[in-house]
Amino acid sequence: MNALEEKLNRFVKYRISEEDVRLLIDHLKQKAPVYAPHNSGEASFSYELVEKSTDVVLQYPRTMQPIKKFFLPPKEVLLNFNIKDNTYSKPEVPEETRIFFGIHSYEMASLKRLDYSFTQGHRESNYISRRKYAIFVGISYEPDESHFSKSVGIDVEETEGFDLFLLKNDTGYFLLEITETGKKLLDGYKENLVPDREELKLEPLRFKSKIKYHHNRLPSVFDHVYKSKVWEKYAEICVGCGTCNLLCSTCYCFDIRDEVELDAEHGSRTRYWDGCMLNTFAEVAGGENFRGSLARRTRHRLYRKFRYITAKSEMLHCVGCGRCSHYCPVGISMTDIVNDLIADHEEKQKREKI
Amino acid sequence: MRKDLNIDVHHLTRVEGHGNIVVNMKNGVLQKAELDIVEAPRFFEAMLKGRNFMEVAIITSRICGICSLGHQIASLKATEKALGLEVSGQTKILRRILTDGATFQSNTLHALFLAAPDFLEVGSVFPLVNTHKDVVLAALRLKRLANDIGDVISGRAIHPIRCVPGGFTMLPGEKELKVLQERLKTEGMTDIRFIVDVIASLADKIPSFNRETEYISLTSEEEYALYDGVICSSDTGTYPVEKYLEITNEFVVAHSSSKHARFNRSSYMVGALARFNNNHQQLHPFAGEVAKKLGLSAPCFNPYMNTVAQLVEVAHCIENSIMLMDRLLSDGIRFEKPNQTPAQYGRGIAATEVPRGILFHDYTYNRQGNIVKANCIIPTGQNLENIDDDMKKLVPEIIDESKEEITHKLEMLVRSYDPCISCSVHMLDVEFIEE
Amino acid sequence: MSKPRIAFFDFTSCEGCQLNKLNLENDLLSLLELVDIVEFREAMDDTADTYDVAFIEGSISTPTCVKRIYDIRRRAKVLVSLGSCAVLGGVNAMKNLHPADWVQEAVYGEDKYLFPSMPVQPVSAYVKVDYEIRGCPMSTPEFLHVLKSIVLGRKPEIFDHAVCVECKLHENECVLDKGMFCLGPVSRAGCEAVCPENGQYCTGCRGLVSNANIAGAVGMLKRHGFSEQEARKKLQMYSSLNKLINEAECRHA
Amino acid sequence: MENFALPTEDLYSPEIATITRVETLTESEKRFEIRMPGEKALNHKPGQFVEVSIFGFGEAPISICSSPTRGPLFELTVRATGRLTDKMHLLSEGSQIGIRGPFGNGFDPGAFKGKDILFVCGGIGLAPLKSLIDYTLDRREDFGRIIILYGTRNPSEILFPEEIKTWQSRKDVEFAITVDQASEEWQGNVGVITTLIPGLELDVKNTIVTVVGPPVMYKFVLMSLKGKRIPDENIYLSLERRMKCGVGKCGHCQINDTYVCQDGPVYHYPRVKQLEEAI
Ligand SMILES: Cc1cc2nc3c(=O)[nH]c(=O)nc-3n(C[C@H](O)[C@H](O)[C@H](O)COP(=O)(O)OP(=O)(O)OC[C@H]3O[C@@H](n4cnc5c(N)ncnc54)[C@H](O)[C@@H]3O)c2cc1C
Ligand code: SF4
Ligand code: SF4
Ligand code: SF4
Repeated sequence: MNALEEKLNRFVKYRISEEDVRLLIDHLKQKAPVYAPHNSGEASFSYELVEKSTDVVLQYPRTMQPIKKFFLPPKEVLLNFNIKDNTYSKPEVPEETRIFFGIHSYEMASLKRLDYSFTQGHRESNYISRRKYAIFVGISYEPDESHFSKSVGIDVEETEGFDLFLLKNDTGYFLLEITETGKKLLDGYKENLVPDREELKLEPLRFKSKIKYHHNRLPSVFDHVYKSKVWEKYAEICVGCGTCNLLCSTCYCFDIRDEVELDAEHGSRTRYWDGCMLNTFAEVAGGENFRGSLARRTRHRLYRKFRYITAKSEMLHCVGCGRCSHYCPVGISMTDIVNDLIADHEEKQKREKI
Repeated sequence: MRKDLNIDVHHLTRVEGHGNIVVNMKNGVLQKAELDIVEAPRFFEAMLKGRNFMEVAIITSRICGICSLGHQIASLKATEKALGLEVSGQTKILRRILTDGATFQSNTLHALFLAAPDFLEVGSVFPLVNTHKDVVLAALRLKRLANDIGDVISGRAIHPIRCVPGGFTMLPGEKELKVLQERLKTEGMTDIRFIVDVIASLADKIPSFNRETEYISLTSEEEYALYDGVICSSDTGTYPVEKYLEITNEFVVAHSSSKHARFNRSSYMVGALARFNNNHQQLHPFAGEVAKKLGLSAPCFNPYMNTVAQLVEVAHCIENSIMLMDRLLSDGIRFEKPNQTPAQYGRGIAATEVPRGILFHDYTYNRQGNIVKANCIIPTGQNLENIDDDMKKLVPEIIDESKEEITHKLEMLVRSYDPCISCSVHMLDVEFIEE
Repeated sequence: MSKPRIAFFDFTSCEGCQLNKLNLENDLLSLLELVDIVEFREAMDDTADTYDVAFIEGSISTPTCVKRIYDIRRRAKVLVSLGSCAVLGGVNAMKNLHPADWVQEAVYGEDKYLFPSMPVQPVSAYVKVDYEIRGCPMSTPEFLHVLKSIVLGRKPEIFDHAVCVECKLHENECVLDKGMFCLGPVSRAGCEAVCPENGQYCTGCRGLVSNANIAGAVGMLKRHGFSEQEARKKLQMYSSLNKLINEAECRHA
Repeated sequence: MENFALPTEDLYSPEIATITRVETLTESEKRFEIRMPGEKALNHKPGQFVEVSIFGFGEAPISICSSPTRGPLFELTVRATGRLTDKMHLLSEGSQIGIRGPFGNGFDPGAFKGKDILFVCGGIGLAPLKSLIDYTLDRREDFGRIIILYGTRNPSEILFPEEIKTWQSRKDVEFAITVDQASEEWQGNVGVITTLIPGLELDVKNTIVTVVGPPVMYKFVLMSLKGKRIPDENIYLSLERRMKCGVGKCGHCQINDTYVCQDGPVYHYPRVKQLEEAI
């Protein structure tokens, strides 16, 4: 039994069918609003408030916007103000229990990174209020071409952060009780269920390792590739659309703008997601821009994922969700860049040896 | 009797695009009475050359913001004919509703915002905000409602987004459609009733002037033809759409950057009045009542009554779209991917009624699905010769009125045609040499 | 403070932007509280001598247009170009891609000399433009935003990022996922990504973002199965005056 | 697991402060004296900044140009360059503005005790440094020589004429000023600020140098200082980046792994040398 299996086997678990999973959603809905993945187009998924449990999609590759949208909304009014009399009010951020259902492990890991960003230094009340009473029900998934969370150290079955976890098996799911909160949530649901005592065996690794080095070694690679030619290579094809930033599960940069109503008196100060890949993001007074070129912007983006915050938080800030790669209109893949950097680094080392 | 008269209205207001009215009478002889089209030509053929069939409707929509839906519909129908793309019944119903919506919105805009100030003797709708607030508000609500039909079904009323060859990129939700239908039934019907009463009380402001001419529009056995049909002349009967060139006979005149047209007589008229004269039996009952109330009966030879015919059509379009929405909702809206795999390449000709009259698009595609030949004949162009003929008859009839009064009546005359000048100078008529 | 006197002028265009203002039904009355409309040929008879703000729609394409635009600039304190025709030359400018004579003759045949025409240019090619509102048609929220900013006496924010940004903020299904192509990644935002939101690809009606990687954009379209020539044609629908589109070298396979 | 129960901060809510005095310094710069609600002291350090906001016009970081040693009111010097700053120039005594902060690290004058201090100020860079200059002058006995070099583009852009007069007249302050382009009546130095450095007699080991100015200035000043053999450890710079939050979240002011609003705006030069994107 490997370490992960050992950990999973410590949780109380129940064998349930897909039908039961829907019933579970209905059960949870009585306790609090439930948010879960839904179809949102021909080939897209998004987290939405559950109206009917049958609308919930249980197996999906990834949603378009990451779960950060619930804690750091794409557009958020920070203040409502009155220009004439210089007063303002801060919209109440409700501190309510919300259940997030059918969440993948990398997504939970990304929240851990955002938690770090919004509680280190200044502890932002807006984020924390939204985050405080959130409950999470995880689900395992089948990795696709773009996923690489295993390569950054996150297993499909990683349960950290979840209160309950649904592990897919050949007949349906194992429902795992992870926390006390999770256990309590099941009150009134599991009455007829008997804990399953059989030893849990995970299927052999479904993840291809997509990054050449172990994830622990990545930050040190970044100590040597700042001047690499790889940045130019990708800058040639990158079009700077910012999709990779906006959809990244751990990116959290934002812009704040004042908007005024037609009476030219009332208005609001609103924040929007922003991204360091965008042309004017790092512009400074006088129009100078220290990260004007796409090569520098790309480099900054990757250093933010693998080096900068990582050094302080001791977590890679890329969780391998694959959104940046999947949605990149020119098909730039995060793992390709990282592997190219590794190759470049190795070559340099070789040359230095000779 | 006045012997000399010189009128030169530079950049006529409250019409779409730039036109001047020029009247010149010397020693009792009318030398000139014409509408000069001074709008800059835009050369859409150069824009279409070699363009792929997926882009053509996007470009031709930009011929005119007011008629953008009409241009898209004509363009899509021509493309679909040329490439053998079948569209579903659902698509056709949705397009019919859009056509109703566009006619509803454009007729409302013209009748209530551009022409109505003439009846109330003010220079624009803005002063009416203070003097006739309830009327303005009702008119605004109607226009918003009409635009909402476009927004809900095609994503945007001006330069619609969702209409593509073979169908729609996205469909309205049933809920949205129900809400819209409900608003048409309540808000829409109430406001149009109220507006009709107001306009009826102003009926005596409409100049009495008659000149019988040839009226050309689409006609269809199934319905009051807007979306589709065959060509109908009040003089000579019906013709298939493919024969349009024999009807329009375009020619260039020096005073207009838009081409003129004529068929059986020296000129013909298209637009709401032509449609009314040719197809009035097929109006929905409420529209028929409106016509009666506003004193419009077929055949009507007074071009000033075109504005009234537009209001009658507003009533008709509201009723018709409610009915079509019923059909959609009872069948349920099904997701369909637009059919965009060409079955053939070649020529396709289509006609549709836009608010200002009959519109033709005619394309020929090569095997890459790119345009090699395009022609597009616009209603205002077809009306221009008729407007000139009207002026020539009208001026001598009112020659003893004051110059201001004559000018005003001429302006009102041109305006009542609701000319769409930017449209008219964007015609395409060209054969490309294949590369 | 007295109400700013604003005026609207139209040049070579489809007048869709003008019409879009008349489509402000719900806000029209509040707008009239905020400003005085002193000239708007499409909707009213009045004219004025001077304007606090002149909004210009349409591109400049005849000698008469040039005279008019100089005249308007002289009388306007602030001049705003409105819509793609005015800001970029718009679809009209595609005609510049062909020899002028061919174009004239193609439409009017031997009567071509009756109607002089010049290469299509944006308003800024002739006069100083204070602010630009892009879009085909311009978006009414953005128009209102600029107008409110001017009333308040502040510069309006003008966005210079890709349509993808707004598309992602709205969590629209990416049309690339449906097997379509899209110019959103290199086109300027401000439209709230309406086209992708309605299942249609972005045609780049607001022009390209500044500093755009055009070679990369050509490569992106090639990745979606278009030839290099076709790719440049797609980028030129609204940005035909952008010389870089033909010049940028694409090394993408 | 993060403890979400700990106290949190309303990071984006400004306090509404009052402008108590406005002084026009140049054509594009004005000085504002500000009173916080309840005449609360700001408790800032020299070199720190506040986020100033006017509703409808946005927010911007502005350095505090007065010293904390001078009572609860504080001063800002603002150049009109855009949305917020243009509007600010239209305000008068009694007008209200929003203030968040103070933010940033600021200087640690305690660490400079007993040292000579050389101030190199370019243009509006004098504003943030004035806070530290005033501080050192108010605790004059704690420091060695005080040398102020100030460069502006032309004489009409000289800030703080009153203060400059005082500095020029004080025996215990060495003050030099230069302009890039002289006017008719200008009799002083002409040339960029680096021309003032070579002539200085300095006890290089014991001299702290603080540099603030426009981005282009830094490279040249640092070269001159190197020419003087000033050790890198003795040099401090204040950097400027656009900011949206001021509290280390929005990402706009990031320079490599540092945030100007948290780890700056004052940077120790050895650190700056490790930051490729800094200057
Ligand atoms: C730590 C710190 C301290 C500072 N201290 C002071 C001080 O003491 N006094 C002072 O006057 N200033 C100071 N500044 C600078 C000040 O914050 C900026 O000038 C500020 O951004 C002005 O804001 P604004 O809203 O007036 O200008 P904005 O409207 O934001 O415009 C500022 C300038 O940038 C241009 N610009 C704005 N947005 C864009 C864009 N998207 N693309 C291209 N160009 C754009 C504008 O045209 C204008 O020239 C300081 C900055 C920092 C970081
Ligand atoms: S999504 Fe791709 S093209 Fe867009 S900025 Fe990111 S890497 Fe560049
Ligand atoms: S960098 Fe890419 S793969 Fe990593 S977390 Fe962000 S979006 Fe996901
Ligand atoms: S649909 Fe177009 S604009 Fe939207 S994200 Fe995809 S590529 Fe970008």
